[in-house]
Amino acid sequence: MTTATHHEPAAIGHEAPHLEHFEDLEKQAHASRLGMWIFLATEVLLFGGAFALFASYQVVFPEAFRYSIHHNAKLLGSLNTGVLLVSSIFVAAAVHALRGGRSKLAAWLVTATMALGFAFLGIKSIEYSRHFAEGIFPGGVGSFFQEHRGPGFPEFWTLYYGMTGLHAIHVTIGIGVLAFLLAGIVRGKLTHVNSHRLDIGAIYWHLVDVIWIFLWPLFYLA
Amino acid sequence: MTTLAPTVPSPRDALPKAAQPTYLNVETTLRSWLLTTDHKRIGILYLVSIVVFFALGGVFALAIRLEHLTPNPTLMDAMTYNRMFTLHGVVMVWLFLIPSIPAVFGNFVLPIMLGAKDVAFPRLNLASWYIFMAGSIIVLVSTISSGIDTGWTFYPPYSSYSNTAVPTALFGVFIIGFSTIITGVNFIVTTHTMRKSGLRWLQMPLLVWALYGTSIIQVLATPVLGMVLLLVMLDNGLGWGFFNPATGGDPVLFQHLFWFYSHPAVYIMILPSMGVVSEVVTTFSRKNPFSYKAIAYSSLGIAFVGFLTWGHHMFVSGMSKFDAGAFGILSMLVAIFSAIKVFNWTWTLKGGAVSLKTPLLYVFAFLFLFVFGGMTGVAVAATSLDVHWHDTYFVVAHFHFIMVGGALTGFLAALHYWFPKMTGKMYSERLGLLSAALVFAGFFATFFPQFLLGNAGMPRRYFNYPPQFQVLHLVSTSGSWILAAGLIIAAIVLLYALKWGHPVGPNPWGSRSFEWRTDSPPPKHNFHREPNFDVGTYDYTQPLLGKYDDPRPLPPLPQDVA
Amino acid sequence: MSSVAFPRSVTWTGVALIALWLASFGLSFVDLGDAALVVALVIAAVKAVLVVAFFMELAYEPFPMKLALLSAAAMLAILIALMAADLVTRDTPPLLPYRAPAPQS
Amino acid sequence: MEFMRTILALPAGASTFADRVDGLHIFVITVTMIMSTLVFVAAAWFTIHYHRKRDDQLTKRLSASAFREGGIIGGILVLFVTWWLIGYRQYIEIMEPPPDAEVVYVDAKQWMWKFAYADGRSSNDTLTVPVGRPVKLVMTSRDVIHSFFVPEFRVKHDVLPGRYVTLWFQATKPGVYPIWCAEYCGVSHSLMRGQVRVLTAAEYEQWKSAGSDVILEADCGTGPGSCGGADLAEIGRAVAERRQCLACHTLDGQPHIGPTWSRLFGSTRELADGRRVVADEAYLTRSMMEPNVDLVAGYRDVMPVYQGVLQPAEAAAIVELIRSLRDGQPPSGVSLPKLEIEAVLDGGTSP
Repeated sequence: MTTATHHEPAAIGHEAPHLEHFEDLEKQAHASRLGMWIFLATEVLLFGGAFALFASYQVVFPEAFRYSIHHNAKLLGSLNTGVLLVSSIFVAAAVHALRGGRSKLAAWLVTATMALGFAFLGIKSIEYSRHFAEGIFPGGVGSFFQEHRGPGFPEFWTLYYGMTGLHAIHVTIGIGVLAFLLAGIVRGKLTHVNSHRLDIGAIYWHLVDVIWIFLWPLFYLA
Repeated sequence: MTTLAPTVPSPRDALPKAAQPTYLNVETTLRSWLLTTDHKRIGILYLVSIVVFFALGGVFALAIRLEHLTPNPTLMDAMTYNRMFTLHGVVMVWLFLIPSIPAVFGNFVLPIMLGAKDVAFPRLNLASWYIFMAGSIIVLVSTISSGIDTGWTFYPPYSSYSNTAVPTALFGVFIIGFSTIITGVNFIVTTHTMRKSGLRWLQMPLLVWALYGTSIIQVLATPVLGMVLLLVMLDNGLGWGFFNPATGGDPVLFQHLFWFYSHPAVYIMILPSMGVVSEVVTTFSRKNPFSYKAIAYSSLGIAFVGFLTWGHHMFVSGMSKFDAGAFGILSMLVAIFSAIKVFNWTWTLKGGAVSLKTPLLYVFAFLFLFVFGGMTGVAVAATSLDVHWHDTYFVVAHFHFIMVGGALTGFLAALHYWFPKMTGKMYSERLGLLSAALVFAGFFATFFPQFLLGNAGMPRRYFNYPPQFQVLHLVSTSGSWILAAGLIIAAIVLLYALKWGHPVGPNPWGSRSFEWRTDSPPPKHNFHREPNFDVGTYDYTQPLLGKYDDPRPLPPLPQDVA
Repeated sequence: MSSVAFPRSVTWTGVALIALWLASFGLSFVDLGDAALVVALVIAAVKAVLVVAFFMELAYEPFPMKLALLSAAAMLAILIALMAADLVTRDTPPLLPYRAPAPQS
Repeated sequence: MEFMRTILALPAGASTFADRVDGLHIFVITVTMIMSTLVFVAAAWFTIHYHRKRDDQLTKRLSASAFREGGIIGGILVLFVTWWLIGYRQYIEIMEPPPDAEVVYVDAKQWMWKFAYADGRSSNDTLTVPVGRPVKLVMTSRDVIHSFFVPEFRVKHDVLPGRYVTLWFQATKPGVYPIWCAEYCGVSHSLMRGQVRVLTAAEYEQWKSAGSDVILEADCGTGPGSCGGADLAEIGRAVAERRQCLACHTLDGQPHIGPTWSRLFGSTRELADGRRVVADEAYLTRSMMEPNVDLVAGYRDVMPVYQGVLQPAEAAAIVELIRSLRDGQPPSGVSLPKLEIEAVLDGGTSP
């Protein structure tokens, strides 16, 4: 697919080209945002399946779940929530900076977002290694489950590893997407004219944050 | 509507082919096909691949039927049989039925019907085909390695422990899920943003409504399947035990999540067929649909209510009695929407100018089989009857009536209906009618006896069976060969026409639907000039203008004669 | 950064998110019993709505885009509700009064 | 009825449900046949009557009246809801066993059915029941999901591992009927067949006294009195001692760390979370396997989990013991178990 200009003459010189099957750039941006939102709806339901399973086991084993939550690394989990929230603020600011034409600021804000993303993964891995040291492994394997016999404990911790692990994969993908966009900003290919592409990446990053907003109370707080 | 002089030359003075490049001959290298972003070519790529997969699934089906010739081992051992029916299910559901009409005909005609040059995300569209092929190949590789023996439903704990290639096959299906989602996202966005300006929602062809409803289901249901398959993959591959009863896990929860996708998936298969029926019925009866709005909105109704009924697969699975009642009555609601459609299609014929061509014969088969299959579906949702029928051949017959009698017949109707548009050639009408009749008769002979088998209590997925069922199995197996013969004839007729078929004009059926207002086959960007949608898509009260209203075949072109 | 005029909505949403985060963390040390989960989830939902509406700018988008997320949320609610209904009602007392079957000859 | 059954290839009905379920069956299938034929005939009639006369023929616009459309939808809805009402009522009857049914414990595994009776016998693949009396099956699986299906009785229920489900029927005709596994369970799924032997009352008594079937074998444990001779409740008493159940539960109505087993069976229990359940076989077995799930109000969650410890047959024996105590001494609820010193003090203070 080539990015040939359409029947518009080149009068508006700095207007970014749009794909030839769209009528104009605005329609193209609208389409890509709509596509992104529908994709996000699928992400909601992907995690939704796991949330439904979590809710079901929570109904059946409230005691085991409550105990396991108290056992979980609340401080690290809460810290991670803060890290993701701040990163979301940064990337939202980056979008507005780019729209205002401040590419350099936008680049720094995206870099900060990615750094926080790495920080999140680092804290997460500390958390995992602590659980491994306590003898908690997915599938009800480990010394923890010798001390805490009974149904519910393996389910909680297997879901914990499964859901936070899948979330961590999403964080990794998000960092990759941001890195790609950052390269675009730095090389001057992504500017205020086609800033909707950064919108798309930012929206994905926010979704990863929203999912964590729900994972946090379920696995660490209540 | 202003009177317009014909602005295009009559087909009699059609230009030689070379002067009007079509999407088929604009480029002809293999590379141009494999890297195409043209929605029509992607539709063709899908068509070729899923027909191959359908043939493969059909071979499995014939082998299963042959095995049942005798109550004892006939052809294969029990393990081979179990792998065979699992693969038949997996291949037919995910490699054929789910992508069939949306990915082939949706891709081909949806943008044309909207007056667009392409779908909203053409590169993603191509990616979806590659993802689909990658997933399919992974599924088939698992077949070659050690197969899968869990049934296409993958129920744990059996699937958690099965030492066949469960994780590989699940991974393949998981990958295919992405391609389904991409197609769904693409169609929704295309319908929203790519319509020719001035084309309002209630002026769109009914197929677009059906595909829109289908896409909603694809987008909202598939991720849940993805998640649940991922969990079973972890269960089987790494022993995580999300559904492991030994640690307190509940396998019934898998069934909830699985059917939350797999029941709406039935509507992914049947809704596009319903869209095809709407198009074919109006075209061949030359009449407006009896109620456009009822058919259009019921597509959305099915898409929504389809999500509320998954529990009727679980009446005897240990689900609570309360839930059984709730799912029972919710299931009745879906049937209402289907009934609205059937009534409207039938009454569309009234007062029309009906011409019984091959696609319409397929649609008649669809009507009979779908009503029968659908009503037995309602019967199965009447909870106490399901207790007897659950997991017997009755259920097998019921869903084959829907998926083969409904979805496959719709696919064949679509294939014959749009064949002239896709290729610019016409097939032999007489042989087309013969194959359609054979498919109908063969299908009925194959699956009607299975209702009786189910009544008698024959459970599904049985390798051996008690000898009293042999007569009915014999009828069923014979029917499967008639069905196969019908399909083979249809394939030969179409392949012959591909090469030697008579060239056709833009609108051989005299349809008012928008895709017939461009050349057959269409040019690369669908229209040579701005399409004229002044006459409504179901307006048969006035003639179309120019060559688009001329159903007569084109005279042979000079180079064809030579 | 001060020279850049970010929309107020972004600034205030950021402040509100941090405040809610601290509130939720603080409340987790208070023994609320069974209400703890509900309270935590309500706070989470408020935070999610803030992010979605102002950071992801869904508040300014046309209705079809809102519909995409709303229908996903609705389907998820249906899934969880009907799945949980099964588990909650699995062992309910008999739904119909017992009637002895007709005696056999 | 018999004529329609022959046409529909339905096996003869041999339970109290069969006739009514088949009545609905015939109603539903007849309407289905008529409707699909009507649609086909209407389509064919329109095709012939409105055949296209000219190639360029045009047609008039015809549209549905909202009234007719609504009428048809309403009519079909009423029909469907009627089916559901009848069907769901029958379903509840099939799924809710009567309180006075005889109990047989079913233990499914790849690829056989094991049955354990209240009197301590057990058998593989052959279930023996009396005619004309309700029989309740308490079923569990040892490996994967199976499904207990007797076509002649029109009953079926999945048999799940890690859970106990119940199913009941009352046979109306003596005879031998096949049991099939209806849920795919592995390579020999189609060979997982059994039979129900329905005996007349006299034959059944004779069978009971003859003791010809296999007695509960190895998996009932090796403790004293666990295998042979004794009835299942007696076995249950031995198992309960061996497994330390009686350290917390009493058999005579005295309250203790756990609820007494006397008069427990069949009573309605109020749980800690406010739900109310009936203490039936499924509830009791679940309470052994996962005691913290349905905690009874007023008791602490101290009981160890017996999942994976108790064999299914042992659990069945304990449940049978609790059943045998259904008419035992009433739980007093007032007096706590008294230490000797307290008794002396009591005696000292009272006149």
